[in-house]
Order: sequence, then C-alpha cells, then structure tokens
Amino acid sequence: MGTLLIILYIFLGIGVFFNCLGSIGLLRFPDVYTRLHAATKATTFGSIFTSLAVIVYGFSRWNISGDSKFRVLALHTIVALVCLIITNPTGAHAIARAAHRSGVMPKQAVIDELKEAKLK
Amino acid sequence: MKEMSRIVKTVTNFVYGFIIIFGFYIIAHGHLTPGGGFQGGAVVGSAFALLLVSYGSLNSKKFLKEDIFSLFEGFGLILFIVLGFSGLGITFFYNFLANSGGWFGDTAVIGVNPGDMNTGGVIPLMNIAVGLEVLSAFGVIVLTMARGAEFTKKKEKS
Amino acid sequence: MLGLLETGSGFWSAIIWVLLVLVIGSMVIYIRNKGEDSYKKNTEQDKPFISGNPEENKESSHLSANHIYWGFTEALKGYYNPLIKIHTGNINDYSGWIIVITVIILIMVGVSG
Amino acid sequence: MSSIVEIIHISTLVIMIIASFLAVVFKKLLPSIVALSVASLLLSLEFYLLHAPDVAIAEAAIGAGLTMAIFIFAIRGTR
Amino acid sequence: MNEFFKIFIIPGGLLLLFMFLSLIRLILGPTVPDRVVALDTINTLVVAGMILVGAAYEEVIYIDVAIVYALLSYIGTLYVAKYLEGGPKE
Amino acid sequence: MIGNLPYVAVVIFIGLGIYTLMFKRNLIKIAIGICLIENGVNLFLITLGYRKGAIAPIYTQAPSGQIMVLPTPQALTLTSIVIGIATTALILSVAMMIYKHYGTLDTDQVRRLRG
Amino acid sequence: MKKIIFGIAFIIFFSFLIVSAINMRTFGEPTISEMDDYFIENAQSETGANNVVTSIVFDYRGFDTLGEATVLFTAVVGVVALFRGVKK
Amino acid sequence: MIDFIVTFLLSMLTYLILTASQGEVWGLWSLFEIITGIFLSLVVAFIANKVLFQKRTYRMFNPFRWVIFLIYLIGPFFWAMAKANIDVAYRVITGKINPGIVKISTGLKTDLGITLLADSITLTPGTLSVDIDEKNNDLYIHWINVTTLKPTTYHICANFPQWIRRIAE
Amino acid sequence: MSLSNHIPILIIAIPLLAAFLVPLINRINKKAAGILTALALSVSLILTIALAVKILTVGPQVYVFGAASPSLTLPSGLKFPIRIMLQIDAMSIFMGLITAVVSFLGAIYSLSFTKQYDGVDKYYSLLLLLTVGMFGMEFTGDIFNFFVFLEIASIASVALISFRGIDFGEPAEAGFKYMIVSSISALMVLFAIGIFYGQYDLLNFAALASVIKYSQLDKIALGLLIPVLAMKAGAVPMHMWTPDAYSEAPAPITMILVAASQASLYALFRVVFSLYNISLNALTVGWIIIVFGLLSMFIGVTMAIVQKDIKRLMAYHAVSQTGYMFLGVGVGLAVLANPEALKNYGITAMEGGIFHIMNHAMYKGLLFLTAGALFFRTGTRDLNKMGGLAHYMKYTTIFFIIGAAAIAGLPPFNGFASKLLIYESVYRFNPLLSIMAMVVSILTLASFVKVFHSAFLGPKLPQFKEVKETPRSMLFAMAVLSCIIIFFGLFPDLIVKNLVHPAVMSLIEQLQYTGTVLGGM
Repeated sequence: MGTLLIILYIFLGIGVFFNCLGSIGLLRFPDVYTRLHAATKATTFGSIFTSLAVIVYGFSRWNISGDSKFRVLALHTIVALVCLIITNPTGAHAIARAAHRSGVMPKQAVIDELKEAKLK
Repeated sequence: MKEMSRIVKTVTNFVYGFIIIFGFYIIAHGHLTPGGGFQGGAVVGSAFALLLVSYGSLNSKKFLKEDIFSLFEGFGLILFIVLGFSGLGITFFYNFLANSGGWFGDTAVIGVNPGDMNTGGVIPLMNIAVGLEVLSAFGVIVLTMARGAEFTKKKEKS
Repeated sequence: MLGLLETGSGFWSAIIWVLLVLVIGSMVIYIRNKGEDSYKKNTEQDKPFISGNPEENKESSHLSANHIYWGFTEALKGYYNPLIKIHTGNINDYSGWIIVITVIILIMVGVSG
Repeated sequence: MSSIVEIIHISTLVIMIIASFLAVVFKKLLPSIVALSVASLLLSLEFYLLHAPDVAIAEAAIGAGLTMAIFIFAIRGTR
Repeated sequence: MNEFFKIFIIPGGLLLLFMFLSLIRLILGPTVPDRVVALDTINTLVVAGMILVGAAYEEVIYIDVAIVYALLSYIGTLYVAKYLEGGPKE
Repeated sequence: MIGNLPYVAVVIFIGLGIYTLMFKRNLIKIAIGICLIENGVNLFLITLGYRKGAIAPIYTQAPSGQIMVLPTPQALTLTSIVIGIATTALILSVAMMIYKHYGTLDTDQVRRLRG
Repeated sequence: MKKIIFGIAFIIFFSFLIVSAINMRTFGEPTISEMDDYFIENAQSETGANNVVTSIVFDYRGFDTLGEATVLFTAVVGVVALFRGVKK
Repeated sequence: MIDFIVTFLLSMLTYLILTASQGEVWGLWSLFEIITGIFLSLVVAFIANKVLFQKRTYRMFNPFRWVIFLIYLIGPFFWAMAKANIDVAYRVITGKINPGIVKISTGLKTDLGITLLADSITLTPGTLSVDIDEKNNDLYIHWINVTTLKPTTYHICANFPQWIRRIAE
Repeated sequence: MSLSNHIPILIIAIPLLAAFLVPLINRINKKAAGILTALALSVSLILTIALAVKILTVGPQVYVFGAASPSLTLPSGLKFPIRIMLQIDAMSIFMGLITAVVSFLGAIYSLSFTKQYDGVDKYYSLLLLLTVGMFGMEFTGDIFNFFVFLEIASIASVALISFRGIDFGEPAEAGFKYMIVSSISALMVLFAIGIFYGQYDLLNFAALASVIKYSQLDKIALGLLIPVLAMKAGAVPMHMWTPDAYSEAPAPITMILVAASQASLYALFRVVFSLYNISLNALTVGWIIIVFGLLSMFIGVTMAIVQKDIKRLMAYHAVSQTGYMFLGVGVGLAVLANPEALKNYGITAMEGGIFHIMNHAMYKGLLFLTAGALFFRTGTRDLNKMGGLAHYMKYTTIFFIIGAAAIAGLPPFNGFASKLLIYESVYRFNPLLSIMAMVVSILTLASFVKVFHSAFLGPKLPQFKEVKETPRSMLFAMAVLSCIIIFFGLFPDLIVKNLVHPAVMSLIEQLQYTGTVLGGM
C-alpha cells in the first residue's frame, strides 16, 4: 500500500506540475505557435501522468481486492488516454495550419519558409 | 467545403471507426452504464460530422448517403412506436419483456451488481431504435446544413 | 323549443329570428311592390344622377383598399401613429415586450398576494 | 473533505458564468461560439460533478461536437 | 469516502485552477486561434480532471464521459480550424 | 458554504440569455442567447435533483450502500437537451435562409413584416 | 426610450429570478423526494435495468421519449424542407 | 473483403476492451455480450471499412511492425517527450524563445508514416508541425529555438524518420 | 381488454405513425402522401368523436402509459402517480374536437393547395406532427409532457411557416420570429416546471393541484406561466408574431395555427383553473386576463382596419377575437371565489368565452381558407391589386360572406350566439366592458366590408381573366366549415348544453379533476 501511495504521489505531482506549466506557458508566450507548444506538449504530458496514476491505482486495487470494477477503471482510462494522445497533436496541427492560413504570422520569427511557399 | 490536410485525414480514418464502435457501445449498454439511445446516437452523429469536416462535402459523399440516413430515421422511429404499440395488449409502452426470462428478460440482481447485458425488457430494444433515429437525424442535419451553407453564402468574387 | 339559448337574462333563438326575418322580408317586398308605378325601365329614370356630371368609366371606378376608411384613420391619427410605431417588426422588441408584460404580471401577482 | 468538492463546484460555476458572459459580449461571432463551447464544456463537467453522468454524456456529445458544427455551418453560410 | 478520495480530488481541484489561467487567455486572446488554443487546453484539462474525479468517487462508469469528451472535443477544434482556413476574413 | 449558489448561477445564465435576446442585434447572437437559456434551465433541473454525498442513480459497479441522487430531473434534462439541439438547428437554418434573401443578419434590417 | 423601459423591465425580471433562486429549497438537500425514492427502490425490480435514469426515460416516462424523438424528427424534416430545392 | 474482416476484428477488439468486466467467457465477458459485440462490429465494419482502407495498403498487417511501434513508443518517443517537457518548462520559466518556421523533407511517402512523424514532432522538443506540402510530403515546422537557417532532418526530429520508416513503410 | 379503452392513445399515435410513414411512402408513390395524411386524420377524427360521446356520457377518462391497466393511476397504494398519463375531461375533448375537425379539413384542402409546392411529403409530415402536438397539449395530464408537446407543435409550426422560405424572404423571417418567441415561452414553461418539481416532487397536473400551496415560488411560477401562454395565444401586447406568422404560412396551415394558438389558450385556462383554482387570488388574475382581452380586442381590430394585405388583416382579427375569449373566461375567473355571482353570470360568461373558441376556429379557418383560395388563383395577397373576383369565384364569394358575417357577429350565424352570451353576462359584471366588446364587433364588420368591397366587388379586372373557380377539394373543405357555421348558428343551444357547459364545469370544479386521478375525494 505504501509503495502504491508513493507512486501515486509522484505521478500526480508530475502531472499537475506539467499541466500547470502548460497553462502558464499559454499565458506567457507571445504568439499562437509558441502557445501551442506549451499547451499541447505540456498538457498532454501532464494528462498522461495523471491518467497513469489512475491506471496504476486501478490495477493495484484490482490485485489487492480482486474486484473487477477496478480493472474496468484501468481499462477505460487506458482508452481515454489513447484517445487523448491521438487527438491532441492532430488538433494542434490543425489549429496551427489554420492560424497560418488565416493570416496570423509568428512574432519575432527568424525565418518563415511557409510564407514564402504560399501553399493553398 | 474543401478537405483538410493529410495528417488530419489519416487520423480521422482511425478515429472514425473508433467513435462509431464506442457510440454503439454506449447505445447497447444504455441500461447498464450511463448512456442510451440519445447519447450514443449523438456520438455516432458526431462521427459523421468529423468525416464531413475532414474530407469536405464532395469527398465525403462516397461515405455518407443522405437518402440512407433519412430512410433509417423513419425506420428507427417506426420501430420505436411499434415497440410502444406492441404493449397495447395491456397498455401503450408496457414493458412486456421485463422479467419474462427470454431475450433481455433476465431478472436483475437487486442492488449493486456488475451488470448483466441480458436484462431490461424492451429498454435495450428501445435504445437501439432511438439510437438509430438519432444518429441518422444528426447525420441528416449536418449534411443538409453543410449543403445549405454553400447555398446561402455570398458568391466569392473570384 | 329547439334553438332556445338561455343567456342568463334572456334568450336567443335563431329559428325565431329567421322566421321573423322571413315575415318582415315578405312584408317589405309586398310594400315595395305596391310603390310608385310611374317608374319605367330603360328611360332617363334608370340612370344615376351624379350632380349633373357625366358617369365615370366603370373600369376606373373601383376604389382600392388603401383609400377605404381614409377619413377614419386620418381622424384618429393621434391614436394610430404611436400604435403603428410600436409594431416595429424587430425581434428584439418582441422578446422585450414579453419581458415587460411578465414583469408587470409578476408584480401584480406578487403584490396582491 | 467535502469543502474541496464545494470549492470545485463553485469554481466550475464561476468559470462557466465567465465563459457565457464572454459569449454574450464578444463582438465577433467566432469567438462567441468558442466561448459558448467552453461554457457548454464546463456545464458538462458540472453535470458530471452533480452525479448525472447520463446528462453529462449527452451534453458533451451535443455541446462539443454538434452545436459547434451547426453554429460553424451557420456562420459559414452567412459570411 | 475512502482514503484515496483526497489524493485524487485535490489534483482535480488544481486542474480547475489551471483552467482559470486558460480562461484568461480566452478573454485576452487577440486573435481567434489564440482562443481556440485556450479551448483546446481547457478540453484536455477537463478530460484529465474527469478521470481523476471518477477515480476519486470510485465510479467506474464515469470514465465513459471522459472518453466521449476526449473524442468529441477534437471535432469542435477541427470545425473551427476549418472555418479559419477559409481565409483571412473574420 | 455553497448555499444556494448553483441556483444563482442558473439565474445568471437565464439573465444573460434574456439580455442577449433583448439587446443584441445579430440573429446568430440571438440563437446563442437561446442556447444560454437552455443551458441555464438544464442546470436548474439537474441542480434540483442533487443530494449531498450521494452517488449517481446507476447500480452497475457502484460503490455499495449509499444513497442516490434523484433520477427524475436527469431524465427530464435528457429530453430537454435533445429538444434544445433540435430548436437550435432549426433556428440557425432559418437564419441562414434569411441571410440568403436579405443579405444581412441585423435585426434592424430584417423587418419587412411590420405594421 | 424603449431601451430604458426594456432595461428596467430586465432588471426587475432578473431580481424576481434571484428571489426565486434564494427561496428555492437548499442546494443538495431535497425536502420531499417520494416519487424519486420510489423510482430508486423499485426501478430495478420492475424493469430489470440497472440504470435508473434509463428505466425512467424509456419505461416510466416513455411517452416523453417518444415526444422527444418526434421533436428531433420534426426539426430534421423542417431543416430538410427548408433547404429542399438546394442541389449540390 | 480483407479490409472488412480487419475492420471487424479491430472494432471487436475495441468493444471487448470496453466491456471487459465479469462473465463466463474467460471470466471477462458474458456470452450475450460477445454475441452483441459481434453483431455491432459487423455493422461498424460495414460502415467504416471503406474509410479505414481507402488506399488499400495492407502493410500494417505485419505484426513485426507493431512490435517496433510499441518499442518506439515506449523508448525513444517517450524519452523525447520527457525532454520536450523539460524544454518547455525551461522556456516557460525563462521566456527565451527564438522561433521560426522551417521546411524539412522527410523522405516518407505513406500517409500513415507522415502522420506518425508529424504527431511525434508535435510532441517532441521545441517543434510543432504547422503545414504539409501535399505533393512531396515536405513538413513545415515551427521551431521554437532556431539554431541554423538551413536545418537538416536530424536537427528537428533526431532519428525518428528511420524508426517510422521501419514501422510504416 | 377491449380496444375501446385505448382510444385516447390511438388518437395521438395513429397520426404520429402516419407522420413517420409519409416520407417512406413518398419514395414509392408520389401521390400517396396526401391521401395517407387525410386517411390518418379522418381515423383520428372518428376516434375523437367516439371518445367525445364516451366522455360526455360516462365521465372523464384517464389513460396511463405502461401501467398494468390503462386506468391504474396509483400503483400499489401510493398517494401520487408516477407514470405519464393522458387525462381527458370535457374541456380537453372540446378542444380535441376542434383540433380534429380543423386538421382534417386542412389536410383535405391541402390536397389541391399543395400542387404549387415541391417536397410535399415533408409538408404533410409536418402537418401531421403539428396535429399530434396539438392533441398532446390538449389531452396530456402531465406537465412535462405538456412541455414536450408544446415544443413539437411550435417546431412543426415554424417549419411550416417557413416552408416557402426557399423562394421568398418573408416566410423565413416570420418563422424566425415565431421560433424565438416560442422558444422563450417553452423555456419559461420548463423553468416553471422546475419550480413545481423542486417544491412538490410531482409532475402530474392533478396531483400538483391537490397539494399546491400558492407560496412565493408558486406565485413566480404563475407569473411566468400566464404571459408566455397568453403570448402563444396571441394576446396584446405580445401579439406581434401573430400577423407575421399567420400571413406568411400557407393557407391551410394558417387555419391549423389558429387552433394551435387556442391549444395554448386552453393550457392557460388549465393552469389557472385546474392547477391553481381557488388558491390563487382570483380577482387579480381575472382582471389581468380581462385586461389582456380588452387590449387584444381593441388594438387588434383597429390595427386590422388599416391593413392592406388580406391575410394580415385576418390575422389581426384573430388577435381581436382571442380577446373575446379572454374577456369571457376572465370574467368567469374574476368571480370564481364568489359562488353567487358565479352562478348568476360567471358561468354564462365562461360559456360564451369557451363557445367562442370553437366558433372562432371555424369561421376564422373558413376566412383563411377563402383567402388562400384567392391567393391560389390570383397569386397576390394585396387588397389594392384585387377586385371584381366575385365574377369568377362565385362559391368562394358565398363562403366568404358566410365567414365575414359570422365573425362580425351578424345573426343568425354562430359568432352572434357566443358574442351574445358574452355581452349579456359581462354587462352584469361591468357594463363598460360589454360596450367595448360591442364597439369592437362593429369595427370588425366595418373592416370586413372593406375586404369584401376591394376583393370581390367592382368591375372585372383585365389581369384576372384566367381566374377560375377553386378546385374541388378546397371547395369541399370550405363547404364543410360553412355548414358547421350555419348549423352552430341555428342551433347554438345544442352545442352549449351538450359540449360547452360540461367543459365549463370541468374547468371550474377542481375536485373533480383531481379526483379522476387520485381517486374518490
């Protein structure tokens, strides 16, 4: 039980920390693209860790008590996690592309090859 | 509507089937877990919306047929009301299958239990009927409004 | 009797009314038939007399709906102008009026207890 | 213990109200729809916290996917 | 209310706090893509929070809601992105 | 601590919606207002059914031996949500059609029918 | 002028709603719950469904659900009828 | 036909994962559940097989590729992701950025490969895939810390393309 | 268990089933849609008449959904009902008869009228759904179920009003306005339902009526319910949607819309009389309704005089005639707490008001149908452009005269009978009100003289040379309505004694209403 608690604390701590970073980055960064960096990477990573905590919790409780509902908890959380991992970066890509096409240019940009390419 | 980028389309290919099976899971387990005909139908309808947005209205015509949707909409509702009528020996909407022992007729354990699919009487059947209606209704709404948006917007000057 | 409608302070029967109309109508027709017999068809007496002016062409004599009751609306201008002004056809006003009336009724119901 | 739950309730409600206020005050339509979506998302979370998972699923499916879709169609059609 | 309730509910509350931060970006965001990024962030946070709360209440069936949200918020994002791709207008 | 705050939130929702209906001059904004009122009323119904320390009214794999929240408002809200989306879809379609013929969404100009 | 009247009406309306919110029964403590207790106790044995909400939606209040599905059908037919001539 | 069967199996797998609780089949599912699952999966396969297999490429049927995929996910990808977050944390705290959008040509051809690469890039340090050239599969990357104006592929995404080539091509 | 116990649900379910079948049938045969609609509605009409006979002889009837027996309202010794039920007393069946007749005639009329449209199957499907919504609103005994059917009726109405929206902008505009106001009203009704539920944990009308306490929250619920339902019925000053919606809808739909707004009126009476009854402050609420009536009568008719669009003019008359019903029933409500006055003139006033509902549906429907016939043949609704149509459309002219005479209250048509009841009884309540009502009646006559003159009289106009008499099915519908009007006009006592008086008594006697559900009280 003690090990489980420690693992939970670590995982939840990492998850919350990165989620926090993501939100702060969303506030601090100057333009859409950099904000997307913060939002996508950090929140996905954080959410993976909070979900991992739940998964670990579910499996270990199932091991201890043998109650099938904890296995269901872990399995469903895995499914939710997979959904999150698949959809998040794709959504970020869609937003970035749409932002660039709608005329929002990156600030302080050293180089912008996409603007020169003019894809349509 | 034009199609979106290749990355989005590839992800859509996977997610589409996943959303639909998940929606069916919600519909079929309506009497055990949260969900039911409406929720599952809405989820599946969203899957059609996803296909529409990532493939554009021209390319998605291969996969989404409005005729079939409107057919299934009427069919789902008729199934639902026929289920209502079939209780008419006693009263309209009488749950004549519950606790009868046959299909969906198992007696539920009273209290907390892990859930048995084979219970609920006509409720699972009604879930399926309503789910069929709702998913095709949302399909029709999304397709029609996409068509209408092309129709009502101002013509570009190009 | 059939068709007798009690109204609390009297009664009303359409059958009696119809019979009465028939009787009075036949009397009127009878009196009319006994009237002036110097009238002759297809003479000057047949034509309408419009202050000596020539009769207008029938095609143009139809009065269009805008002009009927012109005097009535003109006389009640003070009443009609604000009334028509209220009917703006603006959807915001529609919902606004509902809220106004709701508030009035809420106050009345609330105050009266 | 239950005070934590209450704080969660309160902050969910507050975020929701702010988001719907934004949906009203934004001048352009697209930002208001985004704000409406946030409000509906938080509404779903609030249903979830009020122990109504059935309704939360319905609100999530309809508020996130379909309402957004038909609003976007509408503003596309009225551009 | 078992001993794990607190462990899971407190991170959930913290995630809600981060939602406030994202909401500020939603208010400030000078352009529409900024606001969509905020929406996306709130989506992810809500999904994570829903999983945590579901674990805290020991209600297995609640996780389904999180799955639905994780899947469908993506659709909303795509719709807005699609609209923005249409051109610089609005 | 929380008191009747959820009800107040409901009222604020409805108030915002009514405000939008009364003072905003864009047809799609009006549709947003209707959505907001719907959200408020749905929240109201669910809030009425809440019971502190209870669990959801579903027996499948629930934590045993607890009271449950009231199920009827949830059923009602489910109905009202679907009705809401149907209403919204119809409102938006009609608004699109208005735009096709009038070329504008301003309520001050969408008033050929008056008097 | 009209805007002022509407504004005042709106404020009064809002305050009435606030009054009703405050007078509502306390949050989280329903005073009377006879009907719902009946549902919670008997739904499982009468309909055999674990989910009480579903058993209310489809059994006890099935007619509402029929009406709701009909509303959706009506809206769909309305939308299709509105855009009926539009060809792609 | 083969795509129908594969879609059916995939959806069946998903359904089984979702419904695993208690029952007579291996202690996980009841018989009725499985029958329902087969029925629903048939419907899904009927609806979704055309979408899933548009290009009619069956390269991913090789189980070896899936093994490599899992190794990739757990090994280099996760490590890169962790690094990415440290990086983001650093930039969030210090606020040092030097962004730009650069073009890289990856040499990947299949849709799945390019998608995997783009998503990996988005989740790994300092990079975000913005756009894609549909003709020759060049990716446009928003790079948060531009070190060279003419970056090679290695600068951006380490050796991911090799991994992905082994997985998806 | 004989089928006769299931008549209440069959009345609703058969049109509903037909509505779902119509789009499917249309794929097979294009012409079957209209015939199926007419068939379903005729079955529904026959069943309604059978049910009316049963109810008027036996007494109120209940139909419980999903229970072990259709009349089992209280399962296993509970004090409150838990299932949805239809509860049909004399007032409900009175409204149900109106709905059945009007929608059946509307369907018959549509058979020819819809030749100008495409997508006819959707039209018929929506018409059936509108009918179902009205039946549901009138028959249901459950307050949330009432909300659902209110939404069905309003959504179907909106879709039908904006049916021509693809070609013209105005129908879409009218539909939008109606949709917004009806959404507001539906949401307010839902809020009131929430208030009731929060206090009493009940959703049944009768059970609520037996426990209602008229507390602070009940007052707010009443204050939300009265205006929104009055608005749906078209009371001034919330009537502005009425002329828009009525004038832009296709003619048979307008006729049914009149009946739909009267269904809301019925709901208002149901709330005030059956739900609250004596517990509310009857004088205040009665005067509120009387003032609604006065304003509606007067403003409606004066606005009608200046109109030049024929259907818009009639729509304003619809507002004005609704005022009579408000006036009659309002007087009855104002003296509800006073048994002496109630017996002396209150019941008569209510009889007048309720009887007027039926008369109004009939003659207003006839007038709208004639207007639709004019539009069908001439293609215009502008009175300025019409003239001399009596030369071409003789039957339509006769029907118009009958309708106009009835609405103006000329004896021996039915309008006179109900108006006379209202005048004489209201005079004993307050003479001024009665005089106002008479003035309004005169103004009504004046404005119909205007319509008659500008549309039908006058020389033959060259642009209308091709105009022919209307098709047979349209004439049939108008003829049936005219026969009903004349019959009602000649024998009003039959109707008042057998239909209207039981309806009024079922409204006034609350105990009977609750007793039907809750058992011997």
